[in-house]
Amino acid sequence: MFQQPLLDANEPASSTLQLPVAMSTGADAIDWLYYFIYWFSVVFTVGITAATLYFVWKYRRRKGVSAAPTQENTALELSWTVPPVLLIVWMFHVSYSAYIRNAVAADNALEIRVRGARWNWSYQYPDGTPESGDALYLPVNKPVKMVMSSSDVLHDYFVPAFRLKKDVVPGMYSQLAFTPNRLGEAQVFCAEYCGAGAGPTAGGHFSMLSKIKIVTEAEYEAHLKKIKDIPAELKDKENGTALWGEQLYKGKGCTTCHSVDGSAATGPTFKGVWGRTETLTTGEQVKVDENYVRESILRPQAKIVKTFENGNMPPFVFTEKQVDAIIAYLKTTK
Amino acid sequence: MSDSHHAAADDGMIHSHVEPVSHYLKIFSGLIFFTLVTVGLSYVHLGAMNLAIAILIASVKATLVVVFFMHLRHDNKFNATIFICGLMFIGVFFAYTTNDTARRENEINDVSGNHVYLGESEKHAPGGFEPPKRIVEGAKEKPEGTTKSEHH
Amino acid sequence: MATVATPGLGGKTEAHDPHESYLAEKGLKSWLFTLDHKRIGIMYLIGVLAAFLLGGILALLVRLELFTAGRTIMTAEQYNKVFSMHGIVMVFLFIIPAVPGALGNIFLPIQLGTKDVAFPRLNLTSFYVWLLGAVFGLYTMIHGGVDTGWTFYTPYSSKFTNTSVIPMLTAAFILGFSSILTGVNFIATVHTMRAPGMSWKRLPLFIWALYATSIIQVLATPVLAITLFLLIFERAFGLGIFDPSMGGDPVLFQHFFWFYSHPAVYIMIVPGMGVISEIICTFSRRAPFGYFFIAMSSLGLALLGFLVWGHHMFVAGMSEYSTMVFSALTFLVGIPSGVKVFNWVTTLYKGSISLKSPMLYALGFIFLFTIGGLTGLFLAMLAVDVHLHDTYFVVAHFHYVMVGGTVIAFVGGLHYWWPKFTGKMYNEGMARVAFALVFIGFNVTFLSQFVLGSRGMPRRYYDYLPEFQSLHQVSTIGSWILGLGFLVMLVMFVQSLQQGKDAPRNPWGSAALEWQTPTPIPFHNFVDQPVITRGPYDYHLATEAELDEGYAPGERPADADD
Amino acid sequence: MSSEAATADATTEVPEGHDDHGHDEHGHNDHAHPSYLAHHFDTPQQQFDAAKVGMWAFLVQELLFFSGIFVAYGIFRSWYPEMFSAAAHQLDRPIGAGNTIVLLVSSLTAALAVREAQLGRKAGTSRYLLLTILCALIFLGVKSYEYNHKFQAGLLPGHFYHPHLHHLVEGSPALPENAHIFYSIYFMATGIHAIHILVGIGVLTWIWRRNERGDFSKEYYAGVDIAALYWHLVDLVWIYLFPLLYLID
Repeated sequence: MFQQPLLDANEPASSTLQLPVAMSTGADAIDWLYYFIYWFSVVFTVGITAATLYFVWKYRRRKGVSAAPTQENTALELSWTVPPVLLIVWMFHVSYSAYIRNAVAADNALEIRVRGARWNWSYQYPDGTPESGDALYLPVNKPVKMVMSSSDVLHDYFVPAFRLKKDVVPGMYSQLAFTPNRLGEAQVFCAEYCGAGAGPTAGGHFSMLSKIKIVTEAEYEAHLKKIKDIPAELKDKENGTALWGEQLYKGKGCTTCHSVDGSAATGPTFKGVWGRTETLTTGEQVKVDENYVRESILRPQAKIVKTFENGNMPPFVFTEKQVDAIIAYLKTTK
Repeated sequence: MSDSHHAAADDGMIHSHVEPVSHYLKIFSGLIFFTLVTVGLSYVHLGAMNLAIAILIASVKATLVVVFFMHLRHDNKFNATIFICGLMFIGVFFAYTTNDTARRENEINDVSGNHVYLGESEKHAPGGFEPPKRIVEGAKEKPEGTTKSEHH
Repeated sequence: MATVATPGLGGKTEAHDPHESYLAEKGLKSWLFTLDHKRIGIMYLIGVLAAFLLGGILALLVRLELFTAGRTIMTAEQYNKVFSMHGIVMVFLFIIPAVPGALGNIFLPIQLGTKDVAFPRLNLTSFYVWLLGAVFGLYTMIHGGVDTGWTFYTPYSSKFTNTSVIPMLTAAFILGFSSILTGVNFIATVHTMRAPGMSWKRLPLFIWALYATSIIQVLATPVLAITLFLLIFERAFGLGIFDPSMGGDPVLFQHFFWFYSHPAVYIMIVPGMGVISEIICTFSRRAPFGYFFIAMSSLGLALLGFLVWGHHMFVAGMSEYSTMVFSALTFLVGIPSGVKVFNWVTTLYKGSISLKSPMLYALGFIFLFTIGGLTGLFLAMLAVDVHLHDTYFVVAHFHYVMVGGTVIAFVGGLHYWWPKFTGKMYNEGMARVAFALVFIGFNVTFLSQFVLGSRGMPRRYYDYLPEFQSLHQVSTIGSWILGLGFLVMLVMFVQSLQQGKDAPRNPWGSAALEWQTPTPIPFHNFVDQPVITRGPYDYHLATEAELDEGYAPGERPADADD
Repeated sequence: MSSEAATADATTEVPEGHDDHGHDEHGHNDHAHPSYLAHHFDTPQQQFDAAKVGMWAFLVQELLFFSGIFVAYGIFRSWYPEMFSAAAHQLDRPIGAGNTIVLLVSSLTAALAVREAQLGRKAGTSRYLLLTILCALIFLGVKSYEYNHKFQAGLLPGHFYHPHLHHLVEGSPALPENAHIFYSIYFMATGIHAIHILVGIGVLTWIWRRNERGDFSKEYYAGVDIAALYWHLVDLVWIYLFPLLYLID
């Protein structure tokens, strides 16, 4: 549709002093606009400053020389009022066109679900496979549409390499569309302030980072296949499932709120959690078993342990096998 | 503006328009009449017109109060200007905000054919917010105090 | 001239020698219960300078923390509170009341040729309301502070943070009323209190700017009040209006908030522009080029300021149609701003320019405001804004406008009018050193932040990726130079009060009305009711004597038409 | 400035400038200041005009203060029209209409109080001021009766929303999801309005006392006038609140 010709994805990308590496098809138009307005500003600032300095020197106060009375000059006033109006009409046109091109996703776009929660991102591939928050894999030169939501406060998905950002708002979906056109890693930030946790190791707005790894189509397929199942290196180990669970525990951001050494945090500690009897906010007693853990991962607000009312754990998306792995892991955190 | 009051003579007095009592009574009966009309019409089912008529009648009443009770008719023109400016900016506030809220969700979907599927725990609002469990039609009354505890 | 009896002041009838300075009466009570606009202005000045000091220290702490990645001096939680408090103190306690509350209060009636503002009691009330708000704010700071940023975005502020949001909202709510009362007072004063002969066409540009500001204060601030009111109840009772889990809309809060807070940007900058117009005319001894255009551009900015708030929400999930409308309108703001800059520069042409310290600040303002304004164009361009939004580019942009613009103008105005309202001269050499430090320090601090932002550094980050470290360090070093500049300035002003030479009536040789009255200013501003026969910038109509010493003491100007 | 300078340039706008201002006294100190004239004004007319301009500016900020509620109302009503319709059925129209009439009467008496003051009739002014205050008290009494009913029925804002079915109006439609938003808006709107009425009662009482003390006269009645302006604004807001909250079908 609006796509620009594809570049050679392997061509090394370079950043300039002012802008980071551009890794999507839409970025070039934005860079052009950026540099256009940049040079416009430079010329303008230099002009104004030069005129000011020249006048200050030329008309410095001298004995016996007084200022010339001011004359009104409507033609001059109009000359610096009307042309700028025409200029801004044009600038509005080009910038809005570029914006709307970027806002519209191609029909065949890969639809990636993004969920923001304090303070990590999680992803879901089109077939429903969840991805850990650290990195999202995307095939190069394929249009992508991200459908994003938040489970607590406002966040903002910001990818400088694509020149894109969009707030992730609780209670509604927002969308980003782009086509990555270079192989490599793109840094992801959260750009909407979302607070910070207590304590030196707790995360915060500043640590809500992620990466987009742009890979070839084949690598993408291979990656998808890999993450659905237990990692190959753990497959043959005796306690492989539990180890995978531990990887998930560390990789999905559970560490932010749940300790395994018994120390206090935003959520209940996992030390000795298996089989423990917890008192809920409703006063009910519940034993930590397979069902309770499964529900607590997928629907965290359903049964909240007393004194952890303010935890606000977001729902996580896991495959069945992953939930099983976490359960296996929790059985080992004695 | 101050332009209008140079007519005031140096007599140390302020000039004012004193209206007869009957004038105020006339305006008042108009206000009562419109109040009764708007209440009466609210029982008639007119669909979307109900809101329009109610606002129209309220505006007529408001105009009567402003122009006659608040003496804007004989007042400094500038005071009327301030007032109308205020109304205009309320209009801007209302129009621009609803301009967004009324269009927000549709557009992106129309433009891009955005198709959204809900996550495991996203039956109502995306992102996993549990909708408040409110008393809905025919539901039993809840025991005291449960409503609050649903919010953390 | 006979002694003037002044009934009604504080309920007592007091006799004042018309030549007596407004500073003559001593004693704390004579200050705390004063109804004199000049004294109220001085109290405002002391208040806003204290707030500026506090906000400045918080700013230096923020920069110091960012000197290294990871923890430098504080934790992430403390950092969030410090930058939030920096924003809140600077915006609500300092910048909004700075020029209108302090300089405006002192000089608006004098420039109009009247004895006082229309409602002196309201004026004093507005100061005490400000003070009450400040006390609430300080209480909140001591009580743990808030970590929401000065924008209080929901649902973070309404549900998630456990800091003292409600007291801080109350403080901002109270401070809003102070701002409204000042606005109401100024509108009534400009409309009804102008001296004989002070036509709209002779109104000083500073008055035009304050008038435009007052309109914004009256029309926009109440919306902030209701927004904060709703947010207080949202947090306390969970109203559900801004809470997505209860059917509300967090983006609606942003509409409410920015309907005030964007016009508030013009509450901050427009009075500063008025100060600059005054300084440039005085120090180039020339009427402003395009008086009418400068005056109308102030009103134009006030009006446009209400129509563009959505540009703070371009990436907030607003509808695409709204972003289009707001982007188009945002570009228009560039026109009146540009008109002002062009007219100031053209005023210099064929002037008689003297580079005293106030003029240095005015020229510095033109340069910094030009950069601030042009970087605004980047942000008005939707496609580019999407990349730059919520990054250090935005931080640098609004500091160029707010600090490079308003603070520089405020400080310039302080230098300009200092001899008049204190009656003391200051050390010009020290003033120039301070200017150089402030100017250099400011540019070092914030030019580097433009680059940080365009390279993708998001704002409000406690920690950052290693690639941003060098620029952050440059910025922090700049902040020290900037702080040093303000310190030198503080020493200079204190020195001036203690040992400054007595100021002459018209040290800058200005034709404007406030320089025609004795120094320090008499109790009723003028020894006699002035009658205005020429504009404040009509240097070709002013006599030598007026430019040298103002009106001769005790002498009443001859009235051609009385 | 000297007269030579003033006449040097023919474009100086002395006559226009002179026309354009409110001072006709030029601060001649031989002119006696009436006791009600503050020292910084030159004429009573100037003082009166300043008070009026100031009050109108203040009224406009009041309007914008209320506008936030109206904007929130507009948006949520357009999002949840059925909910608004159902929730509004719990409000009592005849009582609301009665209260509207009480407020309109108070507006009339406030306007008549100003008229009496214009004519310099102290007793009449006091009488109408007291009538206005009486109407305000009746309005608040009715309002608290209504609030009491809402409290009993659990129709409260936000988290406190918790309806008791047996307290609801009979035959009314069931309350849908999110009905708490309607009651949030209802309580915020009427609550802020009630606060304004309380302030109005205070202001009117103060003005009544000043009137009794003999502060006002035919020449100086700005206090009565601006207090009445404030009171009319309270009425004005209610004129919109009443149909928007009560008369939804």
